Amino acid sequence: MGTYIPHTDDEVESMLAFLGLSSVADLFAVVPEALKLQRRLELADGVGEPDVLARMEGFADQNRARSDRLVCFAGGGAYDHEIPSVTRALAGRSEFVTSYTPYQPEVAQGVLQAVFEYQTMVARLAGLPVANASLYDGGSAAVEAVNLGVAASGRETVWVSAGIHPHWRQMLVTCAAGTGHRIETIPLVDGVTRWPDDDAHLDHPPGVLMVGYPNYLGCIEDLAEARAVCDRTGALLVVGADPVAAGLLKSPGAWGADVVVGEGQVFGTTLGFGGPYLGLFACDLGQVRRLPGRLVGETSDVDGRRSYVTTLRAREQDIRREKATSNVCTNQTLMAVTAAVQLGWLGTSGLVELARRCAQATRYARDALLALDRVAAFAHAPVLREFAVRLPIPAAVAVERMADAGFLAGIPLGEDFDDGEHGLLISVTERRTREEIDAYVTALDKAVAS
Amino acid sequence: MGTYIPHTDDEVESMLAFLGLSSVADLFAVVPEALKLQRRLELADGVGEPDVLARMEGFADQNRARSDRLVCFAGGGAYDHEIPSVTRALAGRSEFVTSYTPYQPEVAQGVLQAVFEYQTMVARLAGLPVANASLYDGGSAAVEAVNLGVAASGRETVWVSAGIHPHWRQMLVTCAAGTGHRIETIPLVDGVTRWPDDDAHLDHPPGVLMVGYPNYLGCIEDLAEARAVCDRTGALLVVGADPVAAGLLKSPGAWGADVVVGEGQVFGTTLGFGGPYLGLFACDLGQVRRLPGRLVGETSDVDGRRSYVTTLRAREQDIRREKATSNVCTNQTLMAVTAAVQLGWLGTSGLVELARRCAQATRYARDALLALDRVAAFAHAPVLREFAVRLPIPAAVAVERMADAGFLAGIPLGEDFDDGEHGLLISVTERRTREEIDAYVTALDKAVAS
Amino acid sequence: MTEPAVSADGGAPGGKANSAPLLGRAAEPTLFELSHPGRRAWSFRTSGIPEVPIDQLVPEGHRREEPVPLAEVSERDLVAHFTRLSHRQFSVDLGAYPLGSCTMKYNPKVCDTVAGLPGLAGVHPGAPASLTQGWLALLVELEETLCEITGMAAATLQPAAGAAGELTGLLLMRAWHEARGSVRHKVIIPDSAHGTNPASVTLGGYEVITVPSDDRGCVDMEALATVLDEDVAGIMLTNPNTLGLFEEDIAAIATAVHEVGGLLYYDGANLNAILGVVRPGDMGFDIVHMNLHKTFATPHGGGGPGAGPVAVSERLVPFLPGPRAVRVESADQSPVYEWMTPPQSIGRMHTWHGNALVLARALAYIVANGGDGLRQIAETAVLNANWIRQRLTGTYDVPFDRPCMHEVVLSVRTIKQAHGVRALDVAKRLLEEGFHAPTVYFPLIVDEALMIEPTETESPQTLEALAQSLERIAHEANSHEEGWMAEFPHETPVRRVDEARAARTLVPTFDARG
Amino acid sequence: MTEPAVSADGGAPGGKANSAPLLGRAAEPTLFELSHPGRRAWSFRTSGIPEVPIDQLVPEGHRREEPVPLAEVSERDLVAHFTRLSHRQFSVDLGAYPLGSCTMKYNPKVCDTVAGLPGLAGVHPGAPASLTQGWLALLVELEETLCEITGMAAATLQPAAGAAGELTGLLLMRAWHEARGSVRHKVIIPDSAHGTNPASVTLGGYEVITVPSDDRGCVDMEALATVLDEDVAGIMLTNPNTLGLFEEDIAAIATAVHEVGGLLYYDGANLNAILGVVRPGDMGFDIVHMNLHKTFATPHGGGGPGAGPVAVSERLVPFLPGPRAVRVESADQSPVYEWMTPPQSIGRMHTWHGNALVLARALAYIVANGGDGLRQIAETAVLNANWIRQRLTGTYDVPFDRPCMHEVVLSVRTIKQAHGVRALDVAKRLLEEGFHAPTVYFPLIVDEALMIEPTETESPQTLEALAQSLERIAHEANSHEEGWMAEFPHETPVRRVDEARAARTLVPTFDARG
Ligand SMILES: Cc1ncc(COP(=O)(O)O)c(C=O)c1O
Ligand SMILES: Cc1ncc(COP(=O)(O)O)c(C=O)c1O
Repeated sequence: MGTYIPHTDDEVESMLAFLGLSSVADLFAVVPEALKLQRRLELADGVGEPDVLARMEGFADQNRARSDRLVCFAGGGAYDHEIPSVTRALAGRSEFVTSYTPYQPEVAQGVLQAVFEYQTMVARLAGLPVANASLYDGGSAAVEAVNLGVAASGRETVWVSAGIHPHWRQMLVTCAAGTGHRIETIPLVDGVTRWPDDDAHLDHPPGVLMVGYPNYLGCIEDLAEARAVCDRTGALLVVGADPVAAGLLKSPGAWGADVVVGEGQVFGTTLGFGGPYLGLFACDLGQVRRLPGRLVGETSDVDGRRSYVTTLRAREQDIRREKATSNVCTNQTLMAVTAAVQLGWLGTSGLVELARRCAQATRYARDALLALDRVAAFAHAPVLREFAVRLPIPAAVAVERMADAGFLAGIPLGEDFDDGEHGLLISVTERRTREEIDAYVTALDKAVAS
Repeated sequence: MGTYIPHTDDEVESMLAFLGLSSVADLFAVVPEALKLQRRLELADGVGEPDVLARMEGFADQNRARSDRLVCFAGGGAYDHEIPSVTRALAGRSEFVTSYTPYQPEVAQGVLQAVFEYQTMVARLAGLPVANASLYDGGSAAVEAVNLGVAASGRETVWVSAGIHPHWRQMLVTCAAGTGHRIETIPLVDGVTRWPDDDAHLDHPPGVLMVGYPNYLGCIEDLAEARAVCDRTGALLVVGADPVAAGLLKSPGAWGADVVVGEGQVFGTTLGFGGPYLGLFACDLGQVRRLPGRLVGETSDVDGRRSYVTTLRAREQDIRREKATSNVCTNQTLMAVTAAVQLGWLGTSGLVELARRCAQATRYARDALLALDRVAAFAHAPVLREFAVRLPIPAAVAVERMADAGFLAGIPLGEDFDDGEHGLLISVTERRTREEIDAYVTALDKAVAS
Repeated sequence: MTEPAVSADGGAPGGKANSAPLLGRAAEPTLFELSHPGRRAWSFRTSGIPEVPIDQLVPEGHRREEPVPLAEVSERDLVAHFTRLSHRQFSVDLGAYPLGSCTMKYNPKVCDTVAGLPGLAGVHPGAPASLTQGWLALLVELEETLCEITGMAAATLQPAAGAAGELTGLLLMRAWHEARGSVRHKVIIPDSAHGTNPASVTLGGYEVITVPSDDRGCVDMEALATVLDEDVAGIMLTNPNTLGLFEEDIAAIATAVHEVGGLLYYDGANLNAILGVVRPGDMGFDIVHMNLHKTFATPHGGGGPGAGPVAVSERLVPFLPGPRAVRVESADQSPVYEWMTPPQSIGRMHTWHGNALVLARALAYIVANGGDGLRQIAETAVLNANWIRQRLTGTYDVPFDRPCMHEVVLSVRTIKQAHGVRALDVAKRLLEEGFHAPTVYFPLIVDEALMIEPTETESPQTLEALAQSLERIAHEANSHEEGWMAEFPHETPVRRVDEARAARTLVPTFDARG
Repeated sequence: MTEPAVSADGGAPGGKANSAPLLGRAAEPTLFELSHPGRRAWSFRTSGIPEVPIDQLVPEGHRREEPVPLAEVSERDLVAHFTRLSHRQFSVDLGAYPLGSCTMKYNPKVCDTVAGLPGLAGVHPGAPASLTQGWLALLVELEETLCEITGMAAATLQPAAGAAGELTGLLLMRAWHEARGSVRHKVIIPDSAHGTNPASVTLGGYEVITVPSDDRGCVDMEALATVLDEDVAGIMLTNPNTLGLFEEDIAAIATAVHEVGGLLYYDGANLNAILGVVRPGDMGFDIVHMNLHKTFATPHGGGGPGAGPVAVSERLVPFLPGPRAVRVESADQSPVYEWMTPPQSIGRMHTWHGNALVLARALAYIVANGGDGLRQIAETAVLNANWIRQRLTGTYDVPFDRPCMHEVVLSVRTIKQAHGVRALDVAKRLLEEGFHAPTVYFPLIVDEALMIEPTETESPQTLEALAQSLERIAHEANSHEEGWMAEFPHETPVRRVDEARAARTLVPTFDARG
């Protein structure tokens, strides 16, 4: 069995003696006998590390969709981007991995400074002045953004573009059951949001607008229009941004976004079956006291040395309790540190190059696919590193067939989209080569033939 | 291309300007033009990390004998022992990996103390009072032991048991071309060394005896007899010991060994196609000034704090130059640190358990194999975690066939041993399960059938 | 050459190891100060893809004119920077971290290996169940295991941390009541509760009703009775509570809450104390969240990631978030796994399936320990905490002088009254002794609280060293003039930091520096 | 309970983080002091093998009575111990390490990934060529690459480090002479040579003949002429030499040595300076060793492992150690690799095939850089060294005032004469500035030598910081009373250590402690 308890039997005995107890069971004398579990847990006996690994490798082996077995063309909010050895090595340092929230800044400058640098980089990507120390994932960041937006606007109606990730939209609805927010979905037309153009006399004018940039279908939305709707209605503009797109596209902040949220997995975190990921959250200074999650600020120590510390704690639940703006405590700091390392590795030119390569590869793949007889465009708006196609067969069937050809073909759009059953969302990152794309196109052509 | 040079073009230019040079080529003005390479190196252009990895993975993929593809029953000086995650994690810490020889002890206490602990543990395993900070591998340790023994005894004749690893013996002979030592091989009889019993009137009495414990065939040699020969002839006794055997067998030091050498790969170092490995070296205090390689000693700093430093430097080549007892400079410190971690992980009881499990597995496999009609014992002396069998077909052929069945069957004894062509050396470590052994026995039975 | 700019902290910027703490305690420059235009570390795969001009790629108007300014550093400087930062950070791997309520136990390295397995880490979450059977099987096994441990019927693995679990639980509570046509507005929590509890209650759309603790540190049963009515949706408790004390009246509480039609929510932050000994389900709880990052040793990562699965009793199963991985039987009887969304599901609490790699770590940890091993964890955690309690009784105040569970809350009140030394001072002083500080000023109901959770992975020798340090500190408090202790720490990478200034003059990014 | 023993350094032994340098500078106990009987960290695979009684396993008499006493610690304490030790260790990853002759450049992390690939790291060295084609192909490609870089015909990859390469080269020299029936006794080396050269010459069975350097720091051609005769087996040179200077007369030296029938041996420790610029083979060398751990960025590992392949010209190929991996053509023309031992092979220099994973790292590094990248390495390394030389001229003595190659040797002589500050003091003072010290007192022919090798991976900013620190130190030497500098370092994990005591009272193991 596992050997993580250091105590020898002798030691346990002398400790019990020190406590005046005669057995370990006595430690639980305060627990009413009737409640105690009168049997052993029905779990297998513990095993040593090699057996543990064998068990876990057994699970791993049953996953056909491993990126070392299927070439990944799936995106939809989780992307197969390059993770260099250096990111793994640095973010994996045990000082970062095995510490906790920097409650004692004197011995936590490592994590604090890394998060401060992360905040700076996320703010710059968003084009906004402040970013927090992370949220759970893109979806939870979206939920927090809506909570902030409703609080700031004082209006409970939220207009969410249908181009927002369907899972995020589900989370918004789920959480709205508690907050009472009114989530209204605004439909897409040919891949981009068609905002209501007559919103002058609404019963429930929106407090928040949320739009993707690019959106779930990969399409680049017109943020100027969204901003105009906000200006008209007095809503806050929340942009769900793909942070990789910032390599080529104007920042959401430049378009007038009030809050920017996003999925930070793209910066150095493995696909990992969906988690742990990284919720990005940036906003305007005016909203900083409503900012969910932790925030690191610069200050100095008693000797005047530059130091970092978590700040504006008064927002947090350990101080404000029921009046807190958010209940987030443990967040995704390690992924934030990972993103700081990865963004340091990319640097100014690398982010541009990353986005450019994604866009080139996507363009190449999209052109080739749309040249096939049996494949049609799902939408026509410009895209960056992701696009949807319409297949002559159900997309789920195509995915199964493509797996046999060695590809994870993409994400079926499914019921969240009109005619989604035949829609396949395809992402082409900078890791895909021409050879892989050519082979993919040939395979898909064959897969949809029958 | 690789991006490990930080300099931008601008920086190079301003640095050149500072030096009063107009081009990088000017830096090499001192190199006679006629000698300069007048072309580019005929090497491929540099590539980025993902391409590097793809290239190297291409090589890796062509190795059928990977331990993740073939179940390993091969030993012969390199063993498939458990390497826990903790050993990899700790020995892989970059402070250990990217530092050099602790020339500045004030900032090298980490490596120095780890090596001090390593020396302590190796000395205890050997049953001798002092061990060095590592040599290249078992074979180089054997060479150094002979050099020390000849210097100490003043006699150039070395009796080497034929049970010493054949590669070590080749190295002894190779290096003897320089030192002029006379290497004489003493044959085995049924697996153990038959020392000359009439050595009273030799022309060249031996200065050194070297014997394996257990020896290459896995057999446990009678060290009392070897010691007796040494006592009679005045030779030093050098034991090439399998350090794992120390879990069950008396230490060589207890048998009167003057020098103990061994291969330390077994303590946490991967098979790695034979390197980097770890040469273990321990000796008596009387020989410490002839000790090859580095030695760490405890001392104190100016404030009286316990400290460690490389000591008795006067033995080393940077001080003694041509009078040095050895030329070893860079050694295998990282593997020594690895061994310290691994031995810390094993601890007193783990080493016993490791040896015991090896011995049990070996016994089980050997009994099953010898029960086969077509497999015979190669030697009958008692063994620990390795033994040789005689097959009805060439062992090399059996190894090829067994690979198709999913096993690395062992090491053919080959020409180094009488009738070695049909001899197969099989090692069964604690990592082998009953299932694997049973399958191996069945497969071998089949493989040797035709 | 042009002299490189001199950094804010003096000295030339660049790869100088001026922050390796073994070499002095100068500050580490930010990555932005190490940056030099044109430098880079990145490299990508050679793709061979024919390229189109950039203006055909990105629609005019959307294209940004200037790249986002990030740091520009070499791989070498990147490595040096973050390695030096790591040397300015305390961690479990460096020493004991008795941070109460956080269960900073040792995290076995084998779990890092598990989280890095290509067959787990390299799987896209949007791949269909048919291609991810291994992951679904793993999730099902973990769910079943957690149910056995908590005594519940089923669980969702989606919540990414404890607080997310709390909200999930409250939404389940709401959905359950609503499905029964019952509209309720209040949730009860004790005054000793963790701050996430009231915050979650609010987000769940309920009003927080606080019940006081009695003089034994447990829920005041009389006060509870006065707030219990048909408008109470439920009660949130952690047991042992945040004082490290077992709520002995839990059965009575359960009966009382159930009688008014309310549900019992178990905050599992303290589950480490009772593994295999007593189960929330058997105590009468209906909803249980677990902090896998605490109890099941997945490292805290400097503040996360965690994982906060929520297990529920039979009647709440139909409301669980979806999709859930479930085992179904295939034609040939070997198990097949599918995604299933419960009929009355509250919806979705995570973009994907939860913090999957954290879940895998937790399962590996449970597999390693086995059932009996888990019980031994609880036993040893409780033993360690009681040993510390007993050992320090007399040295510090013990507000509730009875056997504790896995953690103990001490108080510095007497020392403060006599010498002006506060819990904060003790914490800072302890940092310099080589330990992380305990949790201070929590739970709120104890004055000058020091909340010590040794965990089961600290040896008796470590406890002894910790006790000696805390004794030394108490002795120092009694033997030095006021203010002496407030000067600590001296030797840490930075000394006491000005938190007030940080809040007053907010500098949340490098760009906001004055 | 019994009070745990108090450790030698005071305080209770155990997991106390009393040595995390960010928390003070107390010593870290040894693993033996952390040990407690009965504790353990190990676990093995469940094998299911039926067992026989121990006395049937091990012959009586051979069986040991007491287990070897090792440390007995928990995994948790093991981790804490070695993590804390790592915090007491400077490294390239923490900062600049301008240790002359050692080429402490940045080691790309991708090479760590390469060395950990299961398909390379998990291969048994005794597996036949048919099952290890990938490894053989890798070795052949590396050999060919190294030959192109050095201008040689073939190479052995067996030697595990530079010194092993030297001995290999000398044995090759000997074999070659012997094969021609020529018995020679002497090998010439310059007085500036590294200590391994004379030691290797002796082990090769030759007498060392030292030639002095002239006033330009190069081999004194006249002195060389006087020692050259038919008894000279060869000469060992490094070029650039250990002063960082290029031996401009190398062609003349080669001619002279070859004329008496001797061979030229190239000590490749300084190959980093000339990659792609000039090749040892083209300079007339017959035998070349390389230090892959220096030039090709495989990390030094606290003192190793390294790799010291030896490349030779055509006429020496038949003598190379064996077996060597070679490419042969198969029936279907795809390459096949085999082991081949050269006909007149000197034998074997490594138990297996050399430090294979180090070789793989080096190849990965070469592939990353490519041919032009290697040349750029040399150019930048030389640029950096000359910049430092120029910058510090006037501050320190520059014994040989001419352009240097990849490293520069300065001297503290003038400062020492004026203020009693030695090279050692400068080195120790620099440690506290956050840099590793340069090599001191080598080469032996320079008084109070400071040998600085910045390497190409240090940025101009880092060089500037290093230069400023060295200037500050020179200034301090001039402005403080004698002895002030000798007090440094103050802030390192330990201060100056008593080396004399270590040698006088030898304590080479924990058991030898008094
Ligand atoms: C008692 C208690 N409840 C809830 C939580 C919240 O858990 P998490 O931080 O995982 O969100 C914590 C964590 O600190 C806790 O200690
Ligand atoms: C000039 C020179 N020659 C030879 C060597 C010996 O190389 P190694 O340490 O790899 O044995 C060194 C290494 O320090 C060196 O600097």
